[in-house]
Amino acid sequence: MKLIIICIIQLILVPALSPFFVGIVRKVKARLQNRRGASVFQPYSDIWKLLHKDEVISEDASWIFRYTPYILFSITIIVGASIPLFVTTFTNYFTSDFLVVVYLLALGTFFLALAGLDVGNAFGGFGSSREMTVSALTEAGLVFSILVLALTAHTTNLFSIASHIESLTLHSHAQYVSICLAFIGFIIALLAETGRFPFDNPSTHLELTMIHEAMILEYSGKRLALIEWASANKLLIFISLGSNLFLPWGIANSIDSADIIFSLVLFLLKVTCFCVAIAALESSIAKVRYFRIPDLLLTSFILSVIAIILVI
Amino acid sequence: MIDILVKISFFFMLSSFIIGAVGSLVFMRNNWLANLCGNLFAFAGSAFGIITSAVILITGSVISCSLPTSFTLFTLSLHIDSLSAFFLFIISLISLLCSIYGIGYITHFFNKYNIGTLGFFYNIFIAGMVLVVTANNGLFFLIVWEIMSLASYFLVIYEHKDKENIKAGTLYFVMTHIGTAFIIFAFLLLYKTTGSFDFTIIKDNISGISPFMKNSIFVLTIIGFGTKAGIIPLHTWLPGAHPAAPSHVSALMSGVMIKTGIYMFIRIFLDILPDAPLWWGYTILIIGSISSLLGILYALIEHDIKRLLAYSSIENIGIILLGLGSALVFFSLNMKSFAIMGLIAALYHTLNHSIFKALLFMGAGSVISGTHTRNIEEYGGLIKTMPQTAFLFLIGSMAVSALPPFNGFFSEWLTFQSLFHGIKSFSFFTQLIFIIAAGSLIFTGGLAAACFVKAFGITFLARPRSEAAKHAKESSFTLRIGMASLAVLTLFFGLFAGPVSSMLSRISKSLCVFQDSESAISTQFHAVKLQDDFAIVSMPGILISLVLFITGIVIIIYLLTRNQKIRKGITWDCGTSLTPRMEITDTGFSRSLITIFGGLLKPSRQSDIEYHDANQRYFQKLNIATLGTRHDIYNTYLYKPLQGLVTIIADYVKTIQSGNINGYILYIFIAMMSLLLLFVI
Amino acid sequence: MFLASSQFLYFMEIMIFVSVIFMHMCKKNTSAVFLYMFQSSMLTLLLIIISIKEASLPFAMVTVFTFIIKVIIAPVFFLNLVKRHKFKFAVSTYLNMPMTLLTLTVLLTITHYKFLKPLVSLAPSKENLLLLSFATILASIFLIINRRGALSQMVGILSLENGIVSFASLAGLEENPGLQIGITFNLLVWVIIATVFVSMIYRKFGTLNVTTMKDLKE
Amino acid sequence: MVIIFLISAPLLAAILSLFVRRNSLLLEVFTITAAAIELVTGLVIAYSVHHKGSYSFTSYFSVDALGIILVMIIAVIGFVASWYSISYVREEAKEDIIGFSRVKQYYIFLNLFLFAMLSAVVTTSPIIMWVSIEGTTLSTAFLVSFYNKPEAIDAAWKYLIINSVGLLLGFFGTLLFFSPTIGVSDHHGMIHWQTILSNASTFNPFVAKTAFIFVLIGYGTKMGLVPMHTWLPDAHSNAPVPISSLLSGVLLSVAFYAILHFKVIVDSSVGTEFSQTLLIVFGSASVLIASFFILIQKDYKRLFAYSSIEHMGIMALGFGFGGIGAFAAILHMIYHSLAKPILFFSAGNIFLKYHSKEIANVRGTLSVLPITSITLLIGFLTITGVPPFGIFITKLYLLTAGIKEHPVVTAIVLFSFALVFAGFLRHVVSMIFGRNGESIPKGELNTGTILPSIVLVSILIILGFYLPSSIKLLIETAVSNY
Repeated sequence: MKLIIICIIQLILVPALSPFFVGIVRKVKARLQNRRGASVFQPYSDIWKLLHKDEVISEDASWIFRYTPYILFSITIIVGASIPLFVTTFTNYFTSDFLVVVYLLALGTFFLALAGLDVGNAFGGFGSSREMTVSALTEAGLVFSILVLALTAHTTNLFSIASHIESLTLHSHAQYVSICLAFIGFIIALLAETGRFPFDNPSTHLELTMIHEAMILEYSGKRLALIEWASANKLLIFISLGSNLFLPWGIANSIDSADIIFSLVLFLLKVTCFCVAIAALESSIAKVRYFRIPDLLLTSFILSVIAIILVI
Repeated sequence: MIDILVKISFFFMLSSFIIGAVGSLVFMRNNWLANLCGNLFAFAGSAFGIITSAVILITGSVISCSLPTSFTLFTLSLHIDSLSAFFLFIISLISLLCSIYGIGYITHFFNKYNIGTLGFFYNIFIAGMVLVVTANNGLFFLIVWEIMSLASYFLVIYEHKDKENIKAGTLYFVMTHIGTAFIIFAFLLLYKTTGSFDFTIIKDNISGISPFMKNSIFVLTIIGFGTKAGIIPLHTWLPGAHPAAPSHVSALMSGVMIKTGIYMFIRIFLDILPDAPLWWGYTILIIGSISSLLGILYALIEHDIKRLLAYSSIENIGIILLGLGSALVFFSLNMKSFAIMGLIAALYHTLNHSIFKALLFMGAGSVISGTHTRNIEEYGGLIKTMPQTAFLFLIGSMAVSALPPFNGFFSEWLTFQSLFHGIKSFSFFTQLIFIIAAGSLIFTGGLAAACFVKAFGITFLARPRSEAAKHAKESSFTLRIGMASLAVLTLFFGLFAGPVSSMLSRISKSLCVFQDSESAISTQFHAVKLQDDFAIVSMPGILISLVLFITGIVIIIYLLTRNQKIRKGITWDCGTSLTPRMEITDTGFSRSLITIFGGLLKPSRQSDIEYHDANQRYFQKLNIATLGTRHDIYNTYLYKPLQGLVTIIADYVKTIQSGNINGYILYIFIAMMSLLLLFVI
Repeated sequence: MFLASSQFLYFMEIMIFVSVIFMHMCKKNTSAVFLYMFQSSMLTLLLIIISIKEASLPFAMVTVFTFIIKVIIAPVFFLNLVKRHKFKFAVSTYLNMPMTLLTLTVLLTITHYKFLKPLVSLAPSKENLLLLSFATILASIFLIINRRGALSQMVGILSLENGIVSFASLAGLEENPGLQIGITFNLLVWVIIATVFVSMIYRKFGTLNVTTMKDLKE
Repeated sequence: MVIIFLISAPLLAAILSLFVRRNSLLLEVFTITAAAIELVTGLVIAYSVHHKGSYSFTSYFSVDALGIILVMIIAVIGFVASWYSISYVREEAKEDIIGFSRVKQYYIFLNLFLFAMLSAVVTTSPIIMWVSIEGTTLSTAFLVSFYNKPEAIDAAWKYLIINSVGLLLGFFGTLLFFSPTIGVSDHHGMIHWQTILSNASTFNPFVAKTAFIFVLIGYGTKMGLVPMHTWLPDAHSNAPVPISSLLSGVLLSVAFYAILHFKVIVDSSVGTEFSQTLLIVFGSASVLIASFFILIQKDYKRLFAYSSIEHMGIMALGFGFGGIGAFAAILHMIYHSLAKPILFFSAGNIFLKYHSKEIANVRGTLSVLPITSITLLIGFLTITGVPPFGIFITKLYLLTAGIKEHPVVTAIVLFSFALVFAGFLRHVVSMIFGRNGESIPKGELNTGTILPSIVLVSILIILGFYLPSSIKLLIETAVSNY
């Protein structure tokens, strides 16, 4: 019984909470810009509103355009359920290998980019091009930064990594340093993957700067809602990965109720902190030029490589 | 009992190919008869091939037979062990489906080219490949190897009215011949060491081989078979030759023929030569990294859909070599269980690549037969006119981009895992090599996705960019049958990763060197698990969750919003009228990646572009534009200098024939005098 | 028996060699032909002496046959050729006179150098003779190399043949007389064909200088 | 007895042709009949050689295993070349390139040429062999200059002079080989190969070596070994096509046969190493140098001529390496003799259509001459050693024989093979494919110009897959003899 409840929590935690954390980021950013900002629950209302609106679909759109939102959203739910959120004993053997997670997310990106191309407007195309460019370069940093942990923990299963890292007493300074380096690499990859500053501006509609928004320009109604929701999910997935893999302390190692509740609370706290940090980061740095992006992403990759060399 | 059955089936296979070959020549005058004869017998032969290989794979038996010929040292000896049977299986499987596809595809050559010769060379080509992977005698091997090359050469130049094809064919034939020269030399060195061309005898007598000899054979083999496999920088023939052939043959060449090189790599490095030194593995890993990364980058640049696929083959050969290289390194370090894992990764990717690359080439063939062009820039919107081709091509694209739940993902995952083990375990230098390999594999994966988004998106999505694309029709039934079967296979081999891996593990263990060692991966039906719980993946799990969640979400959303109206509108056009010219082009799509990797790709630059509407522009002239279509650094830095050297020598040699008779007699005089001085003392 | 003495043979051989030297130096085609005639007659003398020594009739017949072909028919052919086409002057040599002579000296030295000595084991008593006729062979080849005129080259080949025959006769490497007559007959056919070619060359190219024929090269 | 028919047939045909007036059909009948008689008698002799090991008739004629192989080569290629000659010469006569007197001249010399080659092979006397080989030069000199163009005369002159110099050196060498017989046999009797061989032990090693060098240089000139090959491309490219095919395919092998005879003697005197080293030196030089020439060739008949040099080099190398190499060399000789005429016949057909020997002027033969193009392609594949044609396996044997003792030479030769292939492919492809600029009437000239090639192609394919045991036995006997 308890297990089933935990399962369900694990399954719906990400989609349920993700709009909230997007709201937090927006709120903090508004505050930092001396605005009052909308309520932190505003994203829920947005999704609800969009879900009930009528839709316009381009006559050029094919089934790819129609089904991409569903695929994207489903993938974020699957991935959300396959990563450690608040408990590590949850041994999801099916999809919780970190390469599976990375490639499942890539599957979403793949379809999103195709959807951007599908309707044949000028924006969608370059949006897809940029998205694929960035994601092709990001993957390396992402995989290698997690690989540092995987090699430390001798497993590539995300749950096992979390529990290992949590129970790990670090022996050498090299390991500290390497995990720190990997963390920096991961943060860079996170910002790139979730379309944040300095890579992308999630609230722009200016063709010079937009990547993600350009691809979904043609969407409206329920499909737009799903895509927005999916990208919120993605943000939460990455934040949870960051907080539970690199800073897993406090995550529940058993299905003891008290542990789990404590862990859940701690998880919310960690994620909130993360969101605040991201908002702060976004407010304090400028978006880089598109052709500067590779430098940054390569930095993330190199940092992880150094970390790997240190960790062995 | 089984022995005899297998032999009979093998014999039937060969005779089907021969009947097919001869038959299509006989029926040369009648297009349909020649077509049916060529393809149906190829189909039958392939079916027998599948039966043969399946029986051997399942029973694990080893079949060998030998017929003496009228030539000494040269026996028609065949030896089919599990490894051969595996490659035989791949060849038969792909050629089976290619033959189905061919029946429909060939119709558009009717009355333009001779169908009979196509059928002839097609059958000979398949028979050649089949014999290459089963031959057990060096001379026999070389003969069938050359027959395979010869047949494929004629298939490459089949559309001989196109000058480019002839050029590509010539380059291919010359390269493959030079490659064969290296192979011959390697075999000669083996002969020198053991006194035989028979692989079995060589294997038995090779233990005393000197390291110098062993390393020489390694280098020669890498160059010789690497030319066929298309490793960079020996790949230059590949992007020209594969596209030039008819599409179902391209599918065979890219999907299967280049794998014969891989087969011989495995055969020689892990089976015939004993005790591979560490640097062999390093070399292969480095070659694999370079080939995979550069291969996919070149693919990104291409506008020609079949050339793009050909470059992607180079990339995939690179990935296979990463698996094989790690296997060799582990083998040298005596970590045999991991070596088996690497080998499984390589074999699995070999199988997978054959399937999805054949699928993609067939898809490309359908598109080409619909639009009569290979230029991606002239496609667009084909998903509406050719929906089924589009769907099948999409599956292929996803598989080649290693996206779950298709088969490409699993083999790439396994390759990653063996590379991770390499990073985990050894000395600094080994670790560094493995990091390079893993890094290049990751970049390759991302770039492959970008490349195939481009290939699929520009081809099938948006609005048609040309008249031809607008009026394209869905390809005929047999074409779709061929593709659909392959698409099902991509999913099948993705889904049943567990059983297939255990089969591959058995194949690997059938090699002498791995006979008494355990594989590092354990398989169940639903999951593949690595030693020490390092990693677990369940391909059925991924598929089921994807299917469940997607259908679930679709249903839920449908239930929630069934009352809503969906209005069709035109794409947002910013107030102007949107034309296909405004869509992103193929060049535009990959432009940013090309710019980023400009240092590696060395794209050509064009200066002083003048626009036809210059007076309306703010910048009336653009000084430098990156075209990114040419990347002949291999020509410039490797082949041209070599060719130049030969030409210079030839020019010197030419002066011998000066036309002066006095000089000629002087040669005789000098030759005579120097011989007298040198030899008679 | 002065005639049969080896001194006399040596004298003949020297004459044969000297005629080759003069062939190198001569300026006129006719003189080359006369030199060949002279050389052939010296060779015939040599053969006569040997046949007397051997006292064999068939051999004498061979000698007669040789005399007819080499001293009479071939020169007559050549002289007719020269007269018909009026190419009186021979085409010059590649090397100038001193260099030619120097090379000939070198060749002569080489033949007398130690390493060829074992060759005379064929007939140890005639060491100098053999070496000298070997030198004749080399000098004749050098003649073909050195001269640009088609006719001179022909003469060179014939002189080479004379050198070989003299060597063989001196060394006793003789064959069936019938065969020898055949060989000589062969030579006659050769001379006929070659003269036809020489006149063809003269008609097509307007000169006997073979260096003008340079179209056949790579 | 039958051997008399063999060698008198061509001689008789030549003599009869002398008296023919204005009836070219009669000339053709004489020639083809003589060729047929040669073929039949050759087969009869082959049968007896196969059964008895050798065939001899009086003390003047003797045919051993290698001899009968050469006789058959001469007979088969002679027959096919005569056959091809008929249609080729007819075509040329039709176009008024040649008149009747030339046609007559052609057939007379063709038959004399065959006669000379046959007698060189069947004789027991080294001197008769020498005279016959000199006879081949004399009989073909006018065939080389057949078209009376300046370059043809140039070529014929070079052919005559260089070969004469070479053969005279060979003659000198031959005479030196008689030295062991001094005082042994009857001084004025005819000296046979057997006489010399049985006395080889008394051969002064120094003289033996010198003699062999002269023989090798001499007959090597005729055989076309580098650097004595210089006349060969000129002569072979200027002669009429059937003659070129005989020169390239047969005559060179006959010259090699002569060298082999001497090789046996010198080997039994000073050991095999000496002659093998020489053959390796000349063989590898021929293969290497010819490969460069093939690469940059502009004239297709010269291309085939250089290819002959390469193949002569291969045969020399085969005997140089010894062992299986010798087997390969003889087998190679057969294959080469069969393949080279295919190339020359195709070249002839192309020449009749395009009237140019320049590769650059020949384009798109596949549409103009479809069957000739296919035979050309097959000929090319055969001659460059692409399976399933036999030369591939003989080349491999050669390399196999070489790898143990001479790995460097083997590597060089292997490299040259690749070079030859690349060069050949480039030229042949540019001739066969592409578009011909000017309008050249399509279609083959007549069946007589393609049937001979097709016959040869079929023989080659059969021999490539299946080597009859009788031929194999003959080759093995020959190997053990030489």
